[in-house]
Amino acid sequence: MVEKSCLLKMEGVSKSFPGVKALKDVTFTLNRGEVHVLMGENGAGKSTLMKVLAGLYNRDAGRILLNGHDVAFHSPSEAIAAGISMIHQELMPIPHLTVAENIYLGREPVTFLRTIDRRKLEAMTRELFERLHLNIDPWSIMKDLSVAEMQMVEIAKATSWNSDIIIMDEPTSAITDQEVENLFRIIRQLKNEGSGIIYISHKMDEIFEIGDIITVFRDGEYVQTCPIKGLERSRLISMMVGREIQDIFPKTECAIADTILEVKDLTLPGIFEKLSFQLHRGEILGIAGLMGAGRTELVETLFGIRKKSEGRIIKDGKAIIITSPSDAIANGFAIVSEDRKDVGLVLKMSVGRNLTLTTLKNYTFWGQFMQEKREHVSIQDQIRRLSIKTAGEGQQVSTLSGGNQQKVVIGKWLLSNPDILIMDEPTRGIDVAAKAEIHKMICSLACEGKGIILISSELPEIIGMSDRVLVMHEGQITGELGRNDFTQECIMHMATGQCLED
Amino acid sequence: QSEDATIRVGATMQGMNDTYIRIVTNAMEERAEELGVKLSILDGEAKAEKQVAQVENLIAQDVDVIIMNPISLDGCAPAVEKAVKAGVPIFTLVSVVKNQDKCVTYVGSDAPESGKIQGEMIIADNGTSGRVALIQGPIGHDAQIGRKQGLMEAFAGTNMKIVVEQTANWQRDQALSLMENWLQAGQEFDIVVAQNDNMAMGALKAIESAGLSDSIKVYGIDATSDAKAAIEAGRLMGTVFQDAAGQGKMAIDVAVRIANGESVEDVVFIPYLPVNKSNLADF
Amino acid sequence: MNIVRLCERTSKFGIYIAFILLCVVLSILSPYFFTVKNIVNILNQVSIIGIIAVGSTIVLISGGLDLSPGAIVAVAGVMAAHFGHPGQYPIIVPITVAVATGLAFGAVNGVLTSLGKIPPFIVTLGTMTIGRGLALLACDGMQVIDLSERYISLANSEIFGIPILIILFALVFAVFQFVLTKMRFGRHIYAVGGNETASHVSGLNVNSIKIAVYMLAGALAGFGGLLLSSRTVVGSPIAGQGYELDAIAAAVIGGTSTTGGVGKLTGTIIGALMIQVISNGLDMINVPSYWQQIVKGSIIILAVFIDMRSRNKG
Amino acid sequence: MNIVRLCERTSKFGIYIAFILLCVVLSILSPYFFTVKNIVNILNQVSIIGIIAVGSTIVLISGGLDLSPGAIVAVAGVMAAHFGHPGQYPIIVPITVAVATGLAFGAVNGVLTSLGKIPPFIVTLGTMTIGRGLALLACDGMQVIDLSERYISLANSEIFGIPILIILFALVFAVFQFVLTKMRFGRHIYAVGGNETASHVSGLNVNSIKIAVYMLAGALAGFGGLLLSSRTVVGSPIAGQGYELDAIAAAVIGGTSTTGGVGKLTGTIIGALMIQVISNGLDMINVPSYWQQIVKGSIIILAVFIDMRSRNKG
Ligand SMILES: Nc1ncnc2c1ncn2[C@@H]1O[C@H](COP(=O)(O)OP(=O)(O)OP(=O)(O)O)[C@@H](O)[C@H]1O
Ligand SMILES: Nc1ncnc2c1ncn2[C@@H]1O[C@H](COP(=O)(O)OP(=O)(O)OP(=O)(O)O)[C@@H](O)[C@H]1O
Ligand SMILES: [Mg+2]
Ligand SMILES: [Mg+2]
Repeated sequence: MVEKSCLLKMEGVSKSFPGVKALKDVTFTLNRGEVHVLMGENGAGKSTLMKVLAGLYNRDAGRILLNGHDVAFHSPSEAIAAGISMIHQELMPIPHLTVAENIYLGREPVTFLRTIDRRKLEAMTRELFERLHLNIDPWSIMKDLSVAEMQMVEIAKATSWNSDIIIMDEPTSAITDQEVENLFRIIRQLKNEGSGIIYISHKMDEIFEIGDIITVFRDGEYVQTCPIKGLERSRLISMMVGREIQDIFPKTECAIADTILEVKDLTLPGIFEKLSFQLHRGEILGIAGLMGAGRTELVETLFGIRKKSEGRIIKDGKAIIITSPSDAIANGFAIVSEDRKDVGLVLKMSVGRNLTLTTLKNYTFWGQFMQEKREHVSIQDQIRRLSIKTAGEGQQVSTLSGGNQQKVVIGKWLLSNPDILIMDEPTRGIDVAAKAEIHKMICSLACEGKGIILISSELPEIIGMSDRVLVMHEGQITGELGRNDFTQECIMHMATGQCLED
Repeated sequence: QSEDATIRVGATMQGMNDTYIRIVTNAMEERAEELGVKLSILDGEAKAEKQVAQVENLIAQDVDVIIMNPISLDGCAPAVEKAVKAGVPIFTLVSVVKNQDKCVTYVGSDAPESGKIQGEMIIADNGTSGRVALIQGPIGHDAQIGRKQGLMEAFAGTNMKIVVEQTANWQRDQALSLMENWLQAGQEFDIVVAQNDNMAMGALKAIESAGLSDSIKVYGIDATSDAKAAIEAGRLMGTVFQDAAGQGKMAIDVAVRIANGESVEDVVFIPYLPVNKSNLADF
Repeated sequence: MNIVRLCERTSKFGIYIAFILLCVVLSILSPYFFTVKNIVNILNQVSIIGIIAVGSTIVLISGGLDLSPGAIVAVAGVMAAHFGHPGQYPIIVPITVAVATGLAFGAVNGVLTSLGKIPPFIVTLGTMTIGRGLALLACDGMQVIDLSERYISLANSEIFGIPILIILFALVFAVFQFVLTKMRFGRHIYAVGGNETASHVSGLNVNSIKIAVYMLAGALAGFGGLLLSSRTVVGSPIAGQGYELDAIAAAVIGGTSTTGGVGKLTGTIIGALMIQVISNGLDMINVPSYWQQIVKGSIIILAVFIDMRSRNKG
Repeated sequence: MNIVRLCERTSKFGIYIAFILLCVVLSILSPYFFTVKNIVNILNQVSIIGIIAVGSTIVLISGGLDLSPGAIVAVAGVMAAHFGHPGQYPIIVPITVAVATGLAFGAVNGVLTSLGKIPPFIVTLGTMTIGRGLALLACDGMQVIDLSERYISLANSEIFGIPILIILFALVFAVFQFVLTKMRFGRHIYAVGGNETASHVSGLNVNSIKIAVYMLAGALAGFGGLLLSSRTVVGSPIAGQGYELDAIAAAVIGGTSTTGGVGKLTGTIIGALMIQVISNGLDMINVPSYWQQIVKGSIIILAVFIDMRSRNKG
């Protein structure tokens, strides 16, 4: 183990945006060979501080000392040159370039002719992927990857710089336990090589597993720094939110009634074939699986986003036809999609406009003329209910923190008061307290007799919340488990396709 | 008091990126300077509605006389109405408007006349029968319509036949490509009539490159300097001279007479003249 | 520069500041510029392109692009003029013809871009080219003249001393401003332009919204063509040349994004006025025509620069 | 339609198929179309606009837009012609002048869009307007004639029986194809156009890349202006009108996206050839000029439609 010398010191850093003071005089220190966890509620200013460090934002005040020297980065390239690399909370793919080109952008190996050395580039990428146990073709086009794969590529990219400081801003929000394990292996390796890692996550288990020391922010202010060893979960939570939270998965049992939805022989060519399952009123149906299992495709097909080639959908005993999302919505479906940036939100619009987009008709007379007062009341309600941290309903949604953006997606679909609520990774990037709130809401919706489909890569969430779990593997449903049967091991087993043989 | 003594003349020209118009306005500016007239020349950018707007602007500025070089016979007519209504004398230059009777006068030549002179020159050179390729200005423009009309008038009753026609939008490169394509397609003709010299020079180049300069004769209109040089060299057969500088100078003289309350004849005619090798020295 | 500094402070209103500055400068340079007569003049002159720019703005907000309005102006003007000879048809006929022509073009634009999935640049470049051909065909290359008094009065009369064009422009602006800000359809236009996928998933019928937007823009261009033919008292196949670029420029100067989802009609009005004021003002202060183009280009860039600076700081 | 069906099957090559179809139809309609002489003719005619379109393509790929090349063609042509009179300067002088003019315009475009953060539509519309004014100013509205033999031969000679324009075009294409596909700089152009933020975050100097791209496009347009003035034997201030739209159209027909990140030079070549072949072919079969526009617009839309269909299926 390398000795713990001080790598980075940030003192009195402040940063404001129009209407918000995102950082107020915060302090942060990072030592070599240490994983320093940064925690805080959504909108606490974690990403902002990291962007200041990585040269994306200019700070308003404060000092940054890198290896004892005062630095100020005006662009990411300066930060990179100084040995700082970052995995951003929002994925940043360059869609039409290949995976290898994405990773080595700006430092492609060249031949003596100054052309890109494709062979070397491929070799470098393969070697990198091997370290991460990643199975992605270096020459596949970035846009064809799933969100999870893209996130893995970003992780690979950040580790490929051999930087002294690696910032990981929610690196595991879209990936499953298997990939997380790989990531942790790499992190330990980097630690041993003397790098310092700043790790941001809302997943408690991860923090306790990988973290050495933790700093907590609240409302843009520094709260406390302490070692992780010996820290109690409940104390950590109260440090973050200023109060105790009793139950992280507040599952309330409610009566499971008749079938609300029956899916028969649903087929999406090339991805999955003849999938059938049922959903009951009052039930939370979890769908588990590894990255690329086809869960997202399944629900997207159900919702009419993708064109099924075959299959029947029966709701309340009646066959319904869904060829587009508007059909699905008309039939009482709602979907909190996995990809909030591209599918969930209109980033250029305000928080308010996004919240009411699907339900706009409810705030009109004669179906067209807006009743803005009523709309305003609804929006304010929703902002309060989900405690969305915003400078006002007019704030552009792209300037919200990641977790708050996710809350807007959830809020938007909750407003539509659906019968069947599909949630694909609904709590991605949401802090512990808000997560508990949302879980409570899901439960109470179920108890009102709605049907809920919950996809999550966080097994504790699936286990904690579901009444029944379907496990998918490579486009097939490989198992179904009742609430009393599922354990982490069993689900993982089925997810890797092994239960089939058993 | 001295402000009042100065005559203020406003002019709207159909398009200042045209070489011909440029010569007219140069002459106008020169003459205005000589006579101490305060002249503002506006660019109509080949848009009738723009010229109407400019006349409105000139009226708003209380100029003494408005000179209009209209892009469109009909489209610019409302401008005249407006000037008349506001009591500002207006007259046309180089081209005319439909309600010409409401203008004080017209300085220039008769548009179809140039086409007619071109046609007559061709008949004089080649006799009364021949196959003609016609390269026109932008279809729908007054000059295109007028020049074609004059040409057809001259050709009436002869065996001159237009075998192929197309527009090259006054542009040299377009005429060049067009002629290349025609020759490539085996179009047969003896005479090329271009509605301006710019296009004639483009067509001529294609013909020369194809080695057909002996069998095809090219005619243009405007008498630009490179066209005259080409006539000198025996490459271009003829063009039509319009006294651009004379028109510009005359326009200012007429404007001054109007401003001083003198009477002016209805038309101040500056004739077109055919130009070929024989009389080239006069131009 | 001190002026730039001043503007930076007055955030969000950059383009208004730039516009006011421009007017102040022109007023100083020409005593005729800031007179009631000239202001009415400018408003009258900006009306037709302004009406068309309203259409271009909603197309841009919806994430599209429309290069066809100039050609629609020509076709609609010629078609309407055919029905506008004295003593032939009631005035409603040419009006209907013009608007219907515009609607038809818009429908083609909308269907080909949305259902046909052809890039709007190609579709509207195509319909622009086709439209120019059709305009010539519809009148055999000759201008359509001999229009009825009633037809001519469409763009040339006054109501309570205010030129009718200004009133029509104000009406069009008011209606579309209402649609964009107060109606569900308007909200949908922003959503579709901001993120098509998200709008689709949110249950919007993206294709019909796009088609409707192109049709509205077409109708406005057709109406503009009618007015232009009335104003110039001729149905001309070469009318409206370059209007598409002017209309887009007005929108973009006014802050509308070329990538969709962002834009305001008030901005477009300022943008259109800016363009008109520049050309009116430069004519007034007698800038030589070559210099006019140079000055015009520079002012537009400078105005948007001031606007951008003020927004980034704001 | 059966033709469309056929094309659908041949995925990814839609635009090539459309192009070949067009050629087949024209060959049937005119016996002169598919001859070596005419093919050379077409290639010769397409060369200048093709060279300019290469520039427009890289600008589009980088996420920009360039409306100024037409004006650059005019300014560069006039400027170069001033130095191209017989017995005055060595030929390298006008060449340098033309390219430098283009570079200067490109630098202004690049700096204002990247550092100034002004939308490219506004910047290049502005420089287009300024450029047109400068071109007129540079020659006082008169064409620059009397060019040296050497100057004229720049675009009019042949090498091994092949017109020099074709060779120059091939060279430009080859160089830029190499840059785009094989060199780091080329890949960075795609990256910046595909996702500017991501490129910035990855440490690319987005601004310099954009400036370089605009400068290259400007240089190509300037070079094109030189060649056009040589081909037409005159430096004309009104040359190159509408070239900007043709160049963008060539790129977009060839599959380049107007929103950046996507595009291929081979596509642009096909796009430019398509436009040229249409007008050559229509001239050959002597389609009346009104109909030419209608047919031209329709073919372009149809070709891209076929292309899109085949890609979506593929
Ligand atoms: N570009 C911006 N413009 C305006 N406000 C911004 C901008 N970026 C961030 N903010 C605001 O700054 C605050 C801090 O945001 P930040 O993204 O740092 O939160 P975070 O701690 O990373 O939260 P999360 O856990 O949700 O990712 C938020 O209130 C956010 O709305
Ligand atoms: N646009 C696309 N084009 C081609 N293949 C795709 C595309 N999107 C997804 N896939 C493939 O479909 C499969 C399922 O992908 P996806 O990751 O969405 O499934 P998932 O079970 O929802 O996993 P995750 O946990 O990552 O959400 C993967 O093999 C993926 O590579
Ligand atoms: Mg964050
Ligand atoms: Mg998924």
